Amino acid sequence: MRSAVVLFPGSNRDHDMVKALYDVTGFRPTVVWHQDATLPDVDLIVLPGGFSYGDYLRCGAIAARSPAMLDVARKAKAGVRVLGVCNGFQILTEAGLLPGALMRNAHLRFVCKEVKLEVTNDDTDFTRAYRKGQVIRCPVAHHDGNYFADPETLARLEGDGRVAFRYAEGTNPNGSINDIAGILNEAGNVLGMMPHPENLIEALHGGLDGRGLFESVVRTIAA
Amino acid sequence: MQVRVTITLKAGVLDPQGKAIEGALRGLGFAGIDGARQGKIVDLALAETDPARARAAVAEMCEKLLANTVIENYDIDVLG
Amino acid sequence: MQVRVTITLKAGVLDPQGKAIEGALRGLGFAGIDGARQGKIVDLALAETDPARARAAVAEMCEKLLANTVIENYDIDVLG
Amino acid sequence: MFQNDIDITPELIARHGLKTDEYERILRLIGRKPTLTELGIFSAMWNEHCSYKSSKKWLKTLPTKGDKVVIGPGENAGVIDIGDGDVAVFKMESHNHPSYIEPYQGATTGVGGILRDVFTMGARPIAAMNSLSFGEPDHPKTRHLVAGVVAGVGGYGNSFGVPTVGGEVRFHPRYNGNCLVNAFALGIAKRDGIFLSEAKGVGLPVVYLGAKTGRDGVGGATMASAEFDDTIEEKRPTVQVGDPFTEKRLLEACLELMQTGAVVAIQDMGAAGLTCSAVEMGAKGNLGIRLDLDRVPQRETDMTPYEMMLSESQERMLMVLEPSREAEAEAVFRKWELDFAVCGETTDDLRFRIIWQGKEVADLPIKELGDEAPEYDRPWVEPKKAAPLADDDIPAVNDVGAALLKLIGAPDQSSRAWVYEQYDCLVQGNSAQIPGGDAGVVRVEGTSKALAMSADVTPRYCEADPFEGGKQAVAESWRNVTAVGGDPIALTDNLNFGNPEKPEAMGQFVRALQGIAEACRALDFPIVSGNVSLYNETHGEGILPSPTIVGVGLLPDVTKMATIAFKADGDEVLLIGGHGRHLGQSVYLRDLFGREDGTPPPVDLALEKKNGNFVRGLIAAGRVSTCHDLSDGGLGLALAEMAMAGRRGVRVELGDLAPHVAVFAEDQARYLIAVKPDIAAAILADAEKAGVRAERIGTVGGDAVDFGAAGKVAVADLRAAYDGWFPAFMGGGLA
Ligand SMILES: Nc1ncnc2c1ncn2[C@@H]1O[C@H](COP(=O)(O)OP(=O)(O)O)[C@@H](O)[C@H]1O
Ligand SMILES: [Mg+2]
Repeated sequence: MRSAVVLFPGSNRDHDMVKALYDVTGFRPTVVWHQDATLPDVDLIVLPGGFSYGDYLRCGAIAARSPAMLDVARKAKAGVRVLGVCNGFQILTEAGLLPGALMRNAHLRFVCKEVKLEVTNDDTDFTRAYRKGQVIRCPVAHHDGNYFADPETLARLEGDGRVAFRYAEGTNPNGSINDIAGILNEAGNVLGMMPHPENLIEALHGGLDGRGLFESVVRTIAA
Repeated sequence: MQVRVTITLKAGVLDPQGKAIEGALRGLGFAGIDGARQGKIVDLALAETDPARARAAVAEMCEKLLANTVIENYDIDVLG
Repeated sequence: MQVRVTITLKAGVLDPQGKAIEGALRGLGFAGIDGARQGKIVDLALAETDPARARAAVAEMCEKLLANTVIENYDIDVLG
Repeated sequence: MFQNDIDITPELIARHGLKTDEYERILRLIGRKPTLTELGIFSAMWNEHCSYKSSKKWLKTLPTKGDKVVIGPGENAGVIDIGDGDVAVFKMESHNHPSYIEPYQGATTGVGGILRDVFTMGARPIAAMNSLSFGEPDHPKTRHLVAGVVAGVGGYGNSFGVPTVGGEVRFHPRYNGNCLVNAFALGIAKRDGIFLSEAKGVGLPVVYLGAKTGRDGVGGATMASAEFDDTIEEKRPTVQVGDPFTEKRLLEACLELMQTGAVVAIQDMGAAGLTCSAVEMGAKGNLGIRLDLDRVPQRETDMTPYEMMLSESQERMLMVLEPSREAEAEAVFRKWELDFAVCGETTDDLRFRIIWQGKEVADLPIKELGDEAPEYDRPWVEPKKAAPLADDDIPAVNDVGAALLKLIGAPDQSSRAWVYEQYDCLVQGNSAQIPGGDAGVVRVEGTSKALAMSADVTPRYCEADPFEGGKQAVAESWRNVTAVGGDPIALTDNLNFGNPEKPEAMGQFVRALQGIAEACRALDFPIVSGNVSLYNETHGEGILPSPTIVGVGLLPDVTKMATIAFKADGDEVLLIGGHGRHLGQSVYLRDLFGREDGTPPPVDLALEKKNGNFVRGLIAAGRVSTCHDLSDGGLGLALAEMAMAGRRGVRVELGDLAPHVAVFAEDQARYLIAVKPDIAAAILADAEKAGVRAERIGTVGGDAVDFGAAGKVAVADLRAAYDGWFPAFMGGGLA
């Protein structure tokens, strides 16, 4: 599976993501500088975590207007799979590729800890290696992960099964509405999520629960 | 030309910071607070000297970057 | 009574956020920007109906919580 | 208008923190009156922070050499060999005073400074730690400081993208007027890829990189100069603001440029930025430096040369480049959207010359600025030592379970999760052990080896006996590194003390340092870098002597790492080092009886070494994967922490020992391990052969820490008390 990771000034989990993709897929992803106006043709584009542009103005706002993101939007429309994790999720909402917004955590503090995620929908390109209802472990590390959408948007997300992951067992770390941890676009080829599956993929991390996400995409592409 | 952009959250949009400020003020013993909402300002120094053109340029900046119009409103004050 | 507090960085205090905004606007092709500084606002709804008393209460809130007076200035507008 | 040739009055000299005899020394050195800019330069170079004038004499006595030491103290950070051509680069630094004034920005700039020290040497930072000391919880300022400092430490490290893998937090009334914020960073480089500040070659470009210069932190000194014009308000000393976004780009740009071979020398701008960094580069390389200030990127208008030379604006670097490589270097920095300006050159005249608006505003002998700084042998007296406790002066408790519950929920022993959950401890994907255990452990990427690190000091021990306290701080960090399976290699220190002009405080410094040195020698644990913070005193009251130590060690195989969690019911719990009896200065006396008296536990360094080496051998052999050292709160606290981490209880047999003594004594050189029952006997036999005291004291299982007749406490209750204190203390508010 060919993949690309877009690098913005201030990205800092690009490295983790590259490692995870290589580890799970066996192919080293291409790293694309945010000023590049064209991305290579790949099966998966990833917007990694971090603090693009220092999280200044609004998280993800400045990165969302970079040249590379115009091409990401074009390719997403053409059906290429796009994954945004943490800051990547924020960038996707700022770019209008996903609805809603990520607000400051309810307790206003940065939070880094392990949470539980319920796989709400296992019939997506990003989750088919899991089972619906399965509860997985996954770390979070963010300051602005409090997902918000207006009632109509929310109803649509829920009604269409576009909530991919939910914080489970009382572990919602940020006050996110409906315990939402990750959502899909209407076509199902763009996923944004706050937790970091790339940080739970090898024995050193103390668990492998994050691998399923990448394996799902591999399986989808292969099919 | 100095221009001030004031960006506020739309009504109905969750405002964790406003809520926390409200709670903290209560915690400090301030009574009679019926609500707090936070927002931001961006003060711009522009080479433009015509107020109308300055306003138009800033409106475009707001639409393109400064405000997230899904959740935010903006106001532009040309301060001169 | 509605009161708006406007909090700005003191002159000379580094404003990384303002700098990033300025850079981003330039990157989007806006010319003639000589500087950007950011600040915040807090809109308070108070039960108090006397403007002078409202202002005094909010000044105390600013000193105690809302502004970091080591690096920030604040302005209070009683909007009525 | 700025006047450089102003009359240098005694008052002005005093405002620059220079003593009369120090000023006379300046006159002798340069053979004339200094200009105002020159006076500022001298004040920056000769203050305590830069010149170490009170501490140098004693720092020279520290052991700094060892097989694995590649670079010891004197560079931006220390460097140790970790095999396979890799080196680890680390240091700790304080930002105490700025954090007390403005906790968030003080802490961010502290973290930023230490990260810069590490990557200036060509190392990519892979771990950070912090040691924080605050006033008593009830003091009106404490909550505000905790909230701001913790958010600041996190705010910078998280954005920069370095995992914060450990640290310490303590409360004590003696920090009411002076909090301590000590930040540590560690990076990895190739042994042949280390960069130094020593400039080489005449006529080479001196390049300014990073953020622009403002009036940040020009401090009291600016006030002194500001009275010469009427813009005092505008020139008020401003707080330094950290910008991790710029620092992250600076890191990437510097490392990228270093790869190209264009960099001759590099020095970050820390305290007294441009002054210290330029003098250092020139003096080390036996070269002069000429700076043209009009080419320095400036953030504010009308800056004077005085202000530019003293500015402490953050996220800035100075480099000497290969002359033909300027364009290449500039392209790298432009790509990362950073300022880049050739602002000077190296010369062969050993002078430090500053040009501003075409005029020379300073012309000083460069080597003398550093080498001829005053050095003091401050008078000191043997500090008062606490008297030993009489045996009959130690109160007992009926129920050690209830006592343990109280201790685990006390400010200093309760969980620090409220703090470290605000730190990204996972970024980079190599964290093998995150906060909550004995040491932070980070894998060296691409290998199976890992680095272990732990920050420690017990200031109340240092107060009661600075010499033993100094030893103890080193021993505890050595023990914590050992307890995860690490081979301790070297350490960095941050020596936080009161006013060195007071013989009593100076005596604490001297004796603590002697204790540290003795422990380093005995444990083969050299010091490769460090920092001194003196004058931590308010209204005549100094802080507790607080020499923070961060020990660093190597785990050859990270898969063998030990953790504190009990892992299976039925495992046997062995106590290495024997039962203790020392309760002087214990948290037992402090938190249950409000007493801070007695002598601290003596540190037998030979015993530390013997017991530690034995434990490490067991871990390395794969025989033990559950281990915890004993420190504050002794056996009881260690058992409680192991039980909570493993979510299972333990039954302990104390025999006919006095329970409160056995459970809470703080004797040193001890560990708890838990092992499979079928190997317990063999391990005990090996211990006997090695001359190590070891005994079986209990079995893992149940849902309580159960001392039999002496009392018991449910793990769930411990957990609630442990987790409860910090969040309750901080409340939900913004503080
Ligand atoms: N400021 C901090 N930052 C990160 N981790 C911390 C901090 N303070 C304490 N911790 C973590 O909490 C745990 C308990 O700390 P402490 O009781 O000082 O450990 P020890 O007794 O082993 O030295 C350790 O894992 C430590 O790393
Ligand atoms: Mg320990």
